[in-house]
Amino acid sequence: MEYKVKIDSFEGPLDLLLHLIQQLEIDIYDIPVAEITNQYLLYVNTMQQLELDVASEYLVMAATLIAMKSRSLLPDHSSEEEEYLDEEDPREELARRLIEYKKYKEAAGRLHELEEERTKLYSRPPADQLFSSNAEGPLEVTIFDMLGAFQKMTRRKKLAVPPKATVRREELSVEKRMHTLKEKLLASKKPVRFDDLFDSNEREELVVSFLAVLELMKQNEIVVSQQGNFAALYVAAGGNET
Amino acid sequence: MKNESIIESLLFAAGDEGLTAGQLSSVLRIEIEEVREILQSMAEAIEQDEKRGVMITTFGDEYRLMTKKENAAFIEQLAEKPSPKTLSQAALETLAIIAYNQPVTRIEVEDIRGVKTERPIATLSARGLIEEAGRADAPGRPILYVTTAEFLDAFQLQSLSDLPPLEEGDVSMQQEADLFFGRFEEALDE
Amino acid sequence: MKNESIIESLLFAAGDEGLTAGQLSSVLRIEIEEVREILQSMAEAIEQDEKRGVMITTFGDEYRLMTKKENAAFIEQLAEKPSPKTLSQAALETLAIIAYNQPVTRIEVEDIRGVKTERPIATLSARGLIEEAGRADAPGRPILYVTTAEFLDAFQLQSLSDLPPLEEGDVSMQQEADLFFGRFEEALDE
Repeated sequence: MEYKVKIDSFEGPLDLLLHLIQQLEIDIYDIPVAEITNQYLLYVNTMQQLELDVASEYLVMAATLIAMKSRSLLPDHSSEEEEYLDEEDPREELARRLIEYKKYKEAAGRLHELEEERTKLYSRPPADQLFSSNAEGPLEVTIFDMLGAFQKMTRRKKLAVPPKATVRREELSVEKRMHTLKEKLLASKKPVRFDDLFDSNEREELVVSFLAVLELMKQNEIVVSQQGNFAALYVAAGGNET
Repeated sequence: MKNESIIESLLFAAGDEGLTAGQLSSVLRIEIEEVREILQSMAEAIEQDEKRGVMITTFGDEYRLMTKKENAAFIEQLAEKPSPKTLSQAALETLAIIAYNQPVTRIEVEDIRGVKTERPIATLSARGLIEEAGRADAPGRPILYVTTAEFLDAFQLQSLSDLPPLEEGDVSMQQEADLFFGRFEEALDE
Repeated sequence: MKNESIIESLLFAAGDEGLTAGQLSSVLRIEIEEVREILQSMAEAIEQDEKRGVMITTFGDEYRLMTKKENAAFIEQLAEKPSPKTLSQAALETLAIIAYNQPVTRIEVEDIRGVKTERPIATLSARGLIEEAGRADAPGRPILYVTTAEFLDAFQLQSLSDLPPLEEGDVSMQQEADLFFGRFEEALDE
């Protein structure tokens, strides 16, 4: 049973024939039918001895080869029977199929090289912020789009995430930030855009600033206003003026 | 020279999660102090180069590439552009993960994608392609998502069993689990 | 200057979704031709700068930032999962026949290969590399297959016209023969 995968080195009868032709150093346009047939049958017999399922295509080709071989063994009477002249030599038909197949077999090899090279290029996932949220109207997507996207994702490398930080230095205190925010707001006299309070986009900074704003709101030290849903938030000093 | 190029490659591929100087040092096989110096000088050079659109940020010991703040408005604009007829790569990925693994939580989707997935999930919900289906029996009782009848309709499937089988090597969670156990066993063998 | 910075930001944010020149042009509000020129000169400058670890690639109509090939081994060291499996010989042959003859039916593919090709076609569909494109005007109305945009991406092609030319075997015959004979003998030995 184990053989099955491994002996399956040939992609079919044409592939096997190409192999034999190369191995025997035969001219593809002048195939010695008897010899190639014997070799071919030897291989097919070996597969059968190994109790492999020999695909029906191999057997069909075997039958074709045997027919060609027996015909080639018939006495040569072509000089008398002119009508055979127009008929194609079955070897030509076979050679044509082999050459056609060989073209794509080689193209497959070049594609494989491109594929391998491509695996050396890495990208990153699209940023969540880029994702359009205003989507309406009829969809024109196919299952192939989805599979393609999925495939793209599988090619992306996920790099090992560093172990999450253990102890972090207490450099930023909410209290200190509350103090600076209040000063900033008092100094500006008019309301400040919420976003402008955050002058760093580092996560730790943002968290501390945000907590400071919440704490100031809770203590009524500042007032936050918004004109409408999704409009910008404005923050002003004040609230408990007392 | 070479090290700077490798560091940029690594930070880029690491995405939003970033890498520590320690990780970079182990890959580059140079001292961690040297890594920090290189990162420092790279960060300065990139910051000053007005042709560059990214910058290196530090959060704790994690280094990350991010887009420069002054270009934020352009990124927003791009996000605003309506593309009503198709779904973005992010949405399609998310949808595929949900379709093949449902019911599934957002965290599980994010584990597979490697990025936050709130927005794609919101849009897929708004589009009626996915819906909530109860909560997982896990800490925090996270919401479970499944695909809808509209999903089948949009992709012209009669039922979920019509989804084309995924190839091996594709990321379904089962396969990832198998992979994990495979590696685990390998490790034990050594 | 400014445009280059914005373009880098946008490409960075888009990640492997990539952006078309058209998308960039509408955000930057400059002509698409100008966008292409800027991209071209950026790509060249980045390619040549050995401090840089990324490059601008074009597959299909999408511009994308990707890590430079020569740094692949370093990224591999930190990668959590192994590279996805590459395609089998059967799938590659099938794909080649479809790529060079599209649109094409399964029977036509089988005629060239000389074997049944259902499974490779299913694999290629599952990978999103080929898709159905209507039916042939022939008895039984067989399905026609074409390659997808994902195919271009997976094989680093800008368009189908970039497919390597089909040619009749100038590959070293002896080498090939040895390879196959080796494979055959190995198989017999086991």
